[in-house]
Amino acid sequence: MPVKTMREALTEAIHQEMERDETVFCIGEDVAGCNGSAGKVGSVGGVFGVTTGVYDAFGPLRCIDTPISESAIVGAAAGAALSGMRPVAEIMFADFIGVCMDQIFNQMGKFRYMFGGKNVCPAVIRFATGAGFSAAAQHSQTMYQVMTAFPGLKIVVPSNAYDAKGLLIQAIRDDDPVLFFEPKALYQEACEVPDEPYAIRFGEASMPREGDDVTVVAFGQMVGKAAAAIDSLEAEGITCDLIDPRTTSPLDAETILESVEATGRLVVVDESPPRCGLTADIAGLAADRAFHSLKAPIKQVCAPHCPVPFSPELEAEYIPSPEKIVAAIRATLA
Amino acid sequence: MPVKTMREALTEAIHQEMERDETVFCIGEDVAGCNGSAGKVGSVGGVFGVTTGVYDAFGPLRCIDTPISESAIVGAAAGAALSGMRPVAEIMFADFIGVCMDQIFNQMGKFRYMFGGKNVCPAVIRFATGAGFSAAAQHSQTMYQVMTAFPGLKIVVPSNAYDAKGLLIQAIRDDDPVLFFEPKALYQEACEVPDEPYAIRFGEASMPREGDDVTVVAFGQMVGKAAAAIDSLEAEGITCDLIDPRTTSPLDAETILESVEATGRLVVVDESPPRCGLTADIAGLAADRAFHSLKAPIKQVCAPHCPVPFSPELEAEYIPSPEKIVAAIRATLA
Amino acid sequence: MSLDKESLLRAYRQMKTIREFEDRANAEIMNGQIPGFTHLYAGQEANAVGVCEHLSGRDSIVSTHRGHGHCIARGADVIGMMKELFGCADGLCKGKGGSMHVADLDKGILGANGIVAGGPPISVGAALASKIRGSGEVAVSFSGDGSVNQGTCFEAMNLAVVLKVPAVFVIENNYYSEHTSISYAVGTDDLKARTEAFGFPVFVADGSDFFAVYEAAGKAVEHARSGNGPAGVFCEMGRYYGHFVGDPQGYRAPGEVKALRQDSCCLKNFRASMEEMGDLNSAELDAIDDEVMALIEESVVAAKSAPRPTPADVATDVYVNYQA
Amino acid sequence: MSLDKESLLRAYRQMKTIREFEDRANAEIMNGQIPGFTHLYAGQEANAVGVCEHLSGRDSIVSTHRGHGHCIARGADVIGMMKELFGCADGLCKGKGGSMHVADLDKGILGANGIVAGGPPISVGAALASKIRGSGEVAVSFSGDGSVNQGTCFEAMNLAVVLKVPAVFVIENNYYSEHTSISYAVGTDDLKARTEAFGFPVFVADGSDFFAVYEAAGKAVEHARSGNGPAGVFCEMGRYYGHFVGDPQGYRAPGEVKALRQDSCCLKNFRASMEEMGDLNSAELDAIDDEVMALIEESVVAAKSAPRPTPADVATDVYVNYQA
Ligand SMILES: Cc1ncc(C[n+]2csc(CCOP(=O)(O)OP(=O)(O)O)c2C)c(N)n1
Ligand SMILES: Cc1ncc(C[n+]2csc(CCOP(=O)(O)OP(=O)(O)O)c2C)c(N)n1
Ligand SMILES: [Mg+2]
Ligand SMILES: [Mg+2]
Repeated sequence: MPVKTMREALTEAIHQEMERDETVFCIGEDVAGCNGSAGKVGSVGGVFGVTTGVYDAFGPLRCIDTPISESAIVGAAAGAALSGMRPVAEIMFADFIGVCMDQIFNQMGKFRYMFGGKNVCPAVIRFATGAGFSAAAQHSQTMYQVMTAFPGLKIVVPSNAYDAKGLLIQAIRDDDPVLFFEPKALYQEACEVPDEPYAIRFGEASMPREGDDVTVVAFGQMVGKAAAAIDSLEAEGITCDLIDPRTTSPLDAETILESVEATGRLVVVDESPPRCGLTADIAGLAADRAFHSLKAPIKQVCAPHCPVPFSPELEAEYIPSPEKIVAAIRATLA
Repeated sequence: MPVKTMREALTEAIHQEMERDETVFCIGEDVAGCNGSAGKVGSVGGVFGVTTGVYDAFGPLRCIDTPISESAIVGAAAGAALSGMRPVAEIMFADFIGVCMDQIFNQMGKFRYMFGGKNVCPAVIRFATGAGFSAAAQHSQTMYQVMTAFPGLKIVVPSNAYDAKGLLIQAIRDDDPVLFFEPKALYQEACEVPDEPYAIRFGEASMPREGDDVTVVAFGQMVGKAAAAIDSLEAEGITCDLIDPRTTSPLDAETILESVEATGRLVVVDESPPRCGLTADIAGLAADRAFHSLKAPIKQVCAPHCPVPFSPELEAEYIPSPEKIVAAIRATLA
Repeated sequence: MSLDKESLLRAYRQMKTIREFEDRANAEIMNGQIPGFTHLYAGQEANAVGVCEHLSGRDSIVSTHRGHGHCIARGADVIGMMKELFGCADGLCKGKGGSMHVADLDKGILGANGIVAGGPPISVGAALASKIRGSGEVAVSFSGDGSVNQGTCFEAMNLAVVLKVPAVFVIENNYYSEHTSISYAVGTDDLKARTEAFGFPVFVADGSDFFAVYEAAGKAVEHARSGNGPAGVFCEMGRYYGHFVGDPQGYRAPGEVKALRQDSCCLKNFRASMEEMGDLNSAELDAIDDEVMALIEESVVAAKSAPRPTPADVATDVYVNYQA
Repeated sequence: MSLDKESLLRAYRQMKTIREFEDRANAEIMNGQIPGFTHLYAGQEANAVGVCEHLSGRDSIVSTHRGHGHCIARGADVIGMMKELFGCADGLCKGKGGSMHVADLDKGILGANGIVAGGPPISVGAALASKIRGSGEVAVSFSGDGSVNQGTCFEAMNLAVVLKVPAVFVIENNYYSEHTSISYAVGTDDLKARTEAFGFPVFVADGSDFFAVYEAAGKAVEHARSGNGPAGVFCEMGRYYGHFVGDPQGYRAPGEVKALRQDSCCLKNFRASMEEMGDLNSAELDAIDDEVMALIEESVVAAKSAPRPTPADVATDVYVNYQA
């Protein structure tokens, strides 16, 4: 099977869906690029290159550059989606969600409910998410944990190229509004990705590691770090289930609970700060519905309660490391 | 001691702090009212009446009406706070946070950290929060649970008039940015409130009920409902600790953990939807740090995963009721 | 600009329907029958109708918190709307939305909106869909004199120009945003000029005169529909009621509302024009009045006996499909 | 407009310092010594310096992602800034902010900003503080040609007019926002007019000419400081480097940057003016050049040997006081 980076896999998903369905279009800052300039329009494909080639393949009506106006971008996507289209909007960094938040949670995410279930709003908003580039406090946040709080939105966080393609295809085909968070640390990570289109259903976790002793749940960039942590413990005979929920809303609670019932121990890992995030969310789930199976305190491994720092030394401390995950796993076995 | 409504208590706090410190000022939509019109400027005092009399007492430089421009309002508060002032900004409904979110979490909440700890930003942003008026999906949300996720902000949710006054005074005196969420269902609720100014420290929970069997943690509007639930169980000999954290960030984890260690049972109540909220946050805390004391699954009582509905019948189902809290308490004792 | 008889009758009927709907809604709120926050459009009927009479098929509107008039003008079912205000299970939005979220996508009504200036960006999206499909619809957003100060409104205007989409921005100046006058909240003295400076023409009309609005809106809709990019309509006309039902209206000058009701009533103005032009006689208009009154009465009777939502409905209609 | 010798020397020194800072930052980034995303201001120095030469005391600025020039012009410590870019523990922000968040409140620098148009609302707040205290400071915000399309920027402009605060909005047109031209992203052909339509005067200058910017900014600052409300400055001048270090710049015309460097260099222009006016001779300017080079070298040497932050620092400086 061909090996592709997550970036390539995402680009392929967009091309294939635009080919299949002429209501799909891309919109955002520089998703084409070079508009109004001496350069070749379409030669950018988004600052992370995810919409590469879309302008050339589908033209100016389906690959639309915008001013720096995120509320208008999301609003335009939402309004087009209410009008029969399937927009794929790009908000460069997840951190920029603050300037378009209303359009996301008060508008797009609530249309269906407020309007009595009579409409669909099949919009996808893509964001680059997460830390790892010394991009500091306003270009490194995850935000998916915050957005998971809002009913009406579906939240996707892929952890590898294969999932990224299948989940983005599902996001575009899905009739509900989807926020799609792309861990920017993973854009260059590659794995086997089929050429043909395929969709991965939302609310179905994957389990990249299986084991007996501890259940580890991790999101996005953290799945790889958790896998590394788990692998490093194998020599000691400690084995873990590693669960990657892939979508945080809907959440595959069953897979998590089944695993915890089997292992009796739970570690939840995310690179967001600790308060009201996904690690607490999953811990709370298990502390209710798998309580009687629990043999040890539920450990949360997350960032500290601070903004994302600039210095590499500080950022390395900020992002949960395999070592911290190992320590948490051990703590549940102590 | 005089009895005052929460609205009166808040108004008193603002007047007293403005009297004490000339750097304090109010800004927001209609915090004075009637600007440019035939009416008497200052005769409104905010649509909920919390800034009543401020314009008359302190004049146009310290009670400032604005256009409907929430980002500019919060930005102006943040910039003034960086410049030596202590603004008290009003964002009418917490739901409107979506149009000014960036200024809150990316700007105001991060200045100190991004700038290396060399500055203070003593801004207070007040919001009316919560459901109960058939105000539907865009005028009924809590939002404090979402904002608790952001480092750099302090989050206050009073549950009664006495606390409201002391917490708002502390918020104004505090050197960090504070988001102050006023449960609008409680504006007319009264209790004894001293005339003199007093400050309630952040991160110190109150315990309006003490008991042996179950720990109940509730926020804002839910504190009263939880108290009603607990009181209704007394006849059966079931007694509960009721903890009102009063500030969700900082959180008084110690009081909660001590209580759970004593009771072995925990119910957490909030009127926000279930995902990544405060009920999970507290449950996750206890499932780690009080695990060995726990005798029963931790129960979360919260709103369903849906926007706030309009119809009174639906809203009554949406908001956690004393009955649902009773059921959860019973469940932990089953 | 000449309108055939059918169009004249329809325009009058729409305005009258809005007026009666609002007067009756006001009464029912005062009776405690309608929950929540309700903002009435009475007085401004000619704006909505003068604009929406140019719309058909899949042309769309996005409305505001003061949305009843826009929705009726665009063709929302009046009985369904009244039921929605009452929170009935079979209201237009199943009682989940209420006054501030009335919507009917099939009729091109992309929703009232509880967030000031929430609508214009959405409307640009509807206009963009039309442009991409080449399907010729225009997308109209309504904004108040207060709403135009919200960043989202400015962004939408600029984006519409950049993308050259058929969006029409209707600005309704009713002089106040809640308790604040436009003369305070809009920094410039010339809101029309500030809007035009974004790069599209704005057509001005007396908002109490259906014919004036119809003409101005006609130019704007024509401009947008012909592929020239966005256009604006700017109407001035006070509202008859307070900002919301219950507003003490301390910002009003003594006699202000009385004068508005006397001298700036779109229904009276319409009747006066008809007397002058002779296209319709007053008996024809009276007949419409009677039909409208009957319809509104019917809507309230229906709302009062309609089924109520049950607790089991609370969390439905959030997603098309949420389970794996 | 006449400037005394000391002012001329200072202005030149500031511009030269920015240029050398940026050239050296570019080199160090290429060497892999500076982490993160860095946006260089080289070419636009006259804008920042022409504006900031009018500021003193507690006058404030709020900057952008392209903030080095503004911060140096307003008086930030150059060594502390270079250390901050390197992420040192004793950098201006203790290595917590980096290039996009350089700030020095004591100098009136309310921060660079990673969010496009995050700054203007904050600047209105600083201006408001000045107005409330009656203390006479002006507050300057810088925005790019792309930034002016963000809703927050429009809101700030209107609010500044409404509150009549001493805010100065400096718009720096360097022709591009990332890979998009102003001719695409700003819908109107006349950005000055769109800005003025908010209700304040905007003074235009060639952004490669210190004296032109100084004069325009002087009018704007004077307008604001005298209590007339906000004013604007509009400068045009391309940047020498890409949007960020690493940008392939496919949007540039062939020879564009070369021409900018040749024909639109504020340092060259300044020297040419001095030759004409005779106020400073080239030896005096050469001496400054040498001093600046030495300072920049010193800053890099210092940054390379400065202490690094330790893990224990990660969660400090979030709050003044978080514990009960
Ligand atoms: C973002 C936001 N801010 C504030 C409000 C509260 N609010 C509702 S309507 C209104 C006034 C709107 O004025 P205008 O746009 O002139 O419309 P009008 O009410 O006059 O029809 C305000 C401030 C809101 N709903 N949303
Ligand atoms: C809200 C937001 N949207 C997008 C970006 C990404 N971004 C950073 S700089 C920039 C271009 C800014 O252009 P302009 O205002 O002209 O400033 P210049 O870079 O030319 O100095 C963009 C799109 C951002 N930082 N913040
Ligand atoms: Mg109005
Ligand atoms: Mg630019």
